[in-house]
Amino acid sequence: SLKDTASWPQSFGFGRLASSHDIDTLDIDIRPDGKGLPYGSGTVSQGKAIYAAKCALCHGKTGTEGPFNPLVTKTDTASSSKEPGKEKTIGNYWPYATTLYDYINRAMPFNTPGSLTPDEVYSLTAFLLHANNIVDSSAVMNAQTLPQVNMPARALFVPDDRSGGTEIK
Amino acid sequence: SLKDTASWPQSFGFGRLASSHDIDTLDIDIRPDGKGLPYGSGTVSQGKAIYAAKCALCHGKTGTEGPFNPLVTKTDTASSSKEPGKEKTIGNYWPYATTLYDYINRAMPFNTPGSLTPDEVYSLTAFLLHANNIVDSSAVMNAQTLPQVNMPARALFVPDDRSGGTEIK
Amino acid sequence: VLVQTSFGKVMQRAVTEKETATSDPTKKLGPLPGEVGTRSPFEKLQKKPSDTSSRTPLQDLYGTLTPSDLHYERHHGGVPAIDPEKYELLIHGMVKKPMVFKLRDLKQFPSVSRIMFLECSGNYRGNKEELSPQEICGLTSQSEWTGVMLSTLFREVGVDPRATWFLAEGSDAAVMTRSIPLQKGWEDTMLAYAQNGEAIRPEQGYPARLVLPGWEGNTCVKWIRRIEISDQPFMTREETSKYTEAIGGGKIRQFSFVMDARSIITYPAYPNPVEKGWIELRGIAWSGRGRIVRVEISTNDGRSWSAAELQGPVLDKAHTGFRYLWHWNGDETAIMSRAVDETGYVQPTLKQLSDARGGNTGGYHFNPVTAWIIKRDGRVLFRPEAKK
Amino acid sequence: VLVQTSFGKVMQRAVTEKETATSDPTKKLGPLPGEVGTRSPFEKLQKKPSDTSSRTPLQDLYGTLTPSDLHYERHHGGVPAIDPEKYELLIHGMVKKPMVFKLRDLKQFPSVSRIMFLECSGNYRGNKEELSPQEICGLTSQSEWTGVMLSTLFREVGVDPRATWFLAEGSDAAVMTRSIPLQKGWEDTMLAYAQNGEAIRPEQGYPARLVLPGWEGNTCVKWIRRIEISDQPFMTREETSKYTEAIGGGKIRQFSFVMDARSIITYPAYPNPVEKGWIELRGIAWSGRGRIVRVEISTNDGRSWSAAELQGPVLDKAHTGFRYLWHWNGDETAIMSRAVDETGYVQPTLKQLSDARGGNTGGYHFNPVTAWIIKRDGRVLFRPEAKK
Ligand code: HEC
Ligand code: HEC
Ligand SMILES: [Ca+2]
Ligand SMILES: [Ca+2]
Ligand SMILES: [Ca+2]
Ligand SMILES: [Ca+2]
Ligand SMILES: [Ca+2]
Ligand SMILES: [Ca+2]
Ligand SMILES: [Co+2]
Ligand SMILES: [Co+2]
Repeated sequence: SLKDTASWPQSFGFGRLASSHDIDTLDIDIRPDGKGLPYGSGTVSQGKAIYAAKCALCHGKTGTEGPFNPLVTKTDTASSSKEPGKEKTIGNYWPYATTLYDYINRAMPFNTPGSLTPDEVYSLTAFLLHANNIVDSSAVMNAQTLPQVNMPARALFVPDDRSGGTEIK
Repeated sequence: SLKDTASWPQSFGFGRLASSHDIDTLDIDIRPDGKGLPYGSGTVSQGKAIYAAKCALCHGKTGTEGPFNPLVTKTDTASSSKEPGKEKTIGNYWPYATTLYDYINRAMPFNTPGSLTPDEVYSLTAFLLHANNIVDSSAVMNAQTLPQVNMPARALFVPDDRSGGTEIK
Repeated sequence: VLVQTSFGKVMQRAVTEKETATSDPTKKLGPLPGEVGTRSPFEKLQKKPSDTSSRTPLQDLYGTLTPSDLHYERHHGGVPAIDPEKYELLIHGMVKKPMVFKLRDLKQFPSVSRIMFLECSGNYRGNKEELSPQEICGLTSQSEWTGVMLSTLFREVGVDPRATWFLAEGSDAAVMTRSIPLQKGWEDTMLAYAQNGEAIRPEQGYPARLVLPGWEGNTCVKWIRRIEISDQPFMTREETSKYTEAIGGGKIRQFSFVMDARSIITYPAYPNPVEKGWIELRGIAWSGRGRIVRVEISTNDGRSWSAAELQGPVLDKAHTGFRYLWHWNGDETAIMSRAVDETGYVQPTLKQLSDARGGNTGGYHFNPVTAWIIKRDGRVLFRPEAKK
Repeated sequence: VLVQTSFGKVMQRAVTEKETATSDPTKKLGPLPGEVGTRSPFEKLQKKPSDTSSRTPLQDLYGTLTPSDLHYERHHGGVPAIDPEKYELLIHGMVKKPMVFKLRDLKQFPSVSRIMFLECSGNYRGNKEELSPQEICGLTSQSEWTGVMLSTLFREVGVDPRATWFLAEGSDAAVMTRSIPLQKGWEDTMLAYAQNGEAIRPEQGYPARLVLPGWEGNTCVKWIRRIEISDQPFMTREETSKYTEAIGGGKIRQFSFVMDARSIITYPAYPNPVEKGWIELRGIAWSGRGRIVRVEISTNDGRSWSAAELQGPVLDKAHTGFRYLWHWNGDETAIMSRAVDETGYVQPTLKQLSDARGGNTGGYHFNPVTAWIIKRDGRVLFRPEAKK
């Protein structure tokens, strides 16, 4: 540490204890194990309708046309692992399904973020997973089912092993 | 020096030689020995008239009233050496008469600097030296006479002898 | 413009109608001391924004500090407008005391200042000859950052010894989040509230952000509102879909935090031409792993290399100025620089990087040696490199 | 404000009329990356100009660098407007080759960058309790300066070995001039054209000025147009009528160039009150004679002193940050700091200075220890000191 704390008090006493209300208001993250997922649920067909209304303008009718980030894999998922990075979509590049809930909930729609209900986010998640051939059309997403979804790209991710020195990685 | 010049060329070749025109245009400074004083001259009474027209607004009718820097010593010059710094005027604080020419020429009038002719500056210098009891009312200032003027404050000035360490000076 | 004081008023009265309309500045009284300084209207400095980022004009800068208003920008939901009186930071999760800190609380803790670079890990472009340093790698900037060490706050809330990661969350429209190994938080992460002497600028995270020395800019979460201590990473979108890179063999590298050593010659550089004769090559070098120990220069397209002079003080994880005096005889050549850091890492060529990553040249952490072609007519052009 | 690109246009189309008018920044897309950064509208930083100078708000700053637009100002004919294309520097007098350098010529020579303070030698006020650090000694600021060493130009023009002084002349409306011992020119004087990464600001001498490390600001001639090499000083108005000080015995000290060591606690400081409990005292210390080696703090009105922590890197002739952790029990007391530099000089009290100068307390080079009274209600007031 950059600080010599020998002469420091146990506590400086600045700031205040957080109440559970303080925490609950902000604690919106979703972990891969599903921790943080709210009550609620959504289906592929519900998601399809919401997508058309609130997302298609920016991500394309089927999620491949843009103008912004493509969300749906054009090729079949198996072939994607040959050249990861070519087309970085949910189907071939996203390692965890929970990330989809977390991200849509916190950041989308880009221009009106934070405006979706849990049911809407579950539905959009179900729709996008289905559009990427990950779940079938009857899938229902909720706090129990979402963390169970296996993502094709999961196995591709490896931790960083660079550590300086003469080797280029 | 902060630079190791061992590997440097004799000359980098940037810039150009200055012509005498380049130098003459800018070389306006006046040294205590009179070097730099131009051709021309001026009298106390000529200076008085120019002062009233171009300087009195800022330095006061007699050079003591302001609103800006007083130019004329109120007390007699002899007493000023008792407490230099109390009243810092030409009469009790300026060590060289050439400075007066140099400064008026380069910086005054404050709002239209560089607008005076050599004769005007010689005249203003004569007038202000007289107003400070340094030359008499018949004095004529020119490149020969001005460097000869003895200023009462000259003897008060000593070089800096601070040099760090424990002594406070 | 004269100030509205008695001084100003007398001046105004004294300014006659025949005020000299000369271009000689010695003949015209200028504006008196002001409240806030200005930039010369002759200096047009611009970050050249794209939709997603704006870049520091490295070729137009001197020394090693970046003027705060020219600091690069990369954000995922625009720049939020935050009232510092309402600002709060929540720290919770695996802690003894979950706590909320107002800005004034953060400023009361023991503070630290440090000059460091920030760099976006997506800091590379190289597709054509007409590219300036700003366009090639302008997503890096340097500031003196001031704040409280995150370890000081960890100590205050009592972090659980079993914790291993923390989540940092911004209060921008993307509520941008990253998972960070707790160790980095204990080691040297700063919760910064000031930049180059003043409050952090809105574009850089006002009123408070993380600064993780040497780590990719995206981890240095801006407008930070929440830190959750945990025993696992959260696998946020930024650390999965983004800020990961293909490294060959079908593998994707994740949590690639540290910015490897890099350098660029910023003079001569496109778009500024040079003349025959003595030229001082100038540039900056930096490494996320420590100090720069050497910058090597080649003026003959990589056939031989010589050490540049480093501008001291050479600081840890900081842009370091270098210079090299060269006499250009007018023949076409290529000049380039490569940085060496205290771990012995030598800035690689594009081919070395591509080879090490199974042919991948896109993505993040791309820090190849940059070559400038000097044409006989003095034009300076970037050399886009073939992969293999 | 969205940018005028296809990105911006799609965004605009997408923003519906029911766009949330919330104060929650996470629910509102902010401005996208811009051309030039901004200062938060909540941060009101001001140099508080008088007729003759404007002062750096030291109590509002963090770390050791001064934002360029808050650098102190002292000029004698206002700020000239100079076209950099027309700018020329003449060096003549006792030289082999009198020469004229355009700005681009100056920039071509070998360059140097250095973080240094500047200080006006008239940097003192102390007449009442309601004075902030800015008002007491805000005529000092710090920047990273970049330029060419004056010695490099001396070498180019071939300075006569018999020369001993040079005149530096500005191109402001006062055509401000100072005589400077040639030795300082050879030693470490910089002809600076850049400040904190960019071109020098107009108020600080655009496009070029002198920076004489550790020497009073007035010698660091701004907007420099001419250097005349000579074998005697020119006795200009600034080095006779001004920038000289009475030192007792009817004597006036002339050519007092070096700024002696000084320090000030900038927190706590008027006008900002404090609360009982732990307080990190913060401030800056500097010396024109070299590095700061120690800053001592007293929290009991000078009865005992303890060493403050110095923020590294401690640079030569540079503002150096210091800190001292103190627990205030709520009783009225006086706190103060004193700087010690590498020559062993200890920042004096006002009485020591006054005694050494025959009772004179006005004028220049006045660097007394500054004491802050902490009132029981938390108000912090400057303590004007009696001379004897
Ligand atoms: C106004 C334009 C716009 C709308 C409407 C919009 N998005 Fe997006 N979306 C974006 C942009 C721009 C990005 C990239 C943001 C970034 O990289 O920071 C993005 C990114 C995403 C991503 C991450 C893609 C990746 O490659 O990482 C997902 C998933 C997503 N959007 C889903 C949605 C959903 C679901 C909706 C509707 C509820 C939606 N978006 C509505 C513009 C939009
Ligand atoms: C519009 C106002 C104004 C006018 C007109 C003016 N001055 Fe000044 N003068 C000033 C100011 C302000 C200063 C102080 C400048 C500074 O300190 O940088 C000054 C300073 C001086 C000084 C130096 C005083 C010192 O204490 O060092 C002299 C000498 C002087 N003026 C002479 C003149 C003469 C002669 C004229 C007329 C030709 C003149 N002034 C016209 C405003 C004016
Ligand atoms: Ca409190
Ligand atoms: Ca959580
Ligand atoms: Ca290694
Ligand atoms: Ca030339
Ligand atoms: Ca001369
Ligand atoms: Ca000594
Ligand atoms: Co990375
Ligand atoms: Co002095």
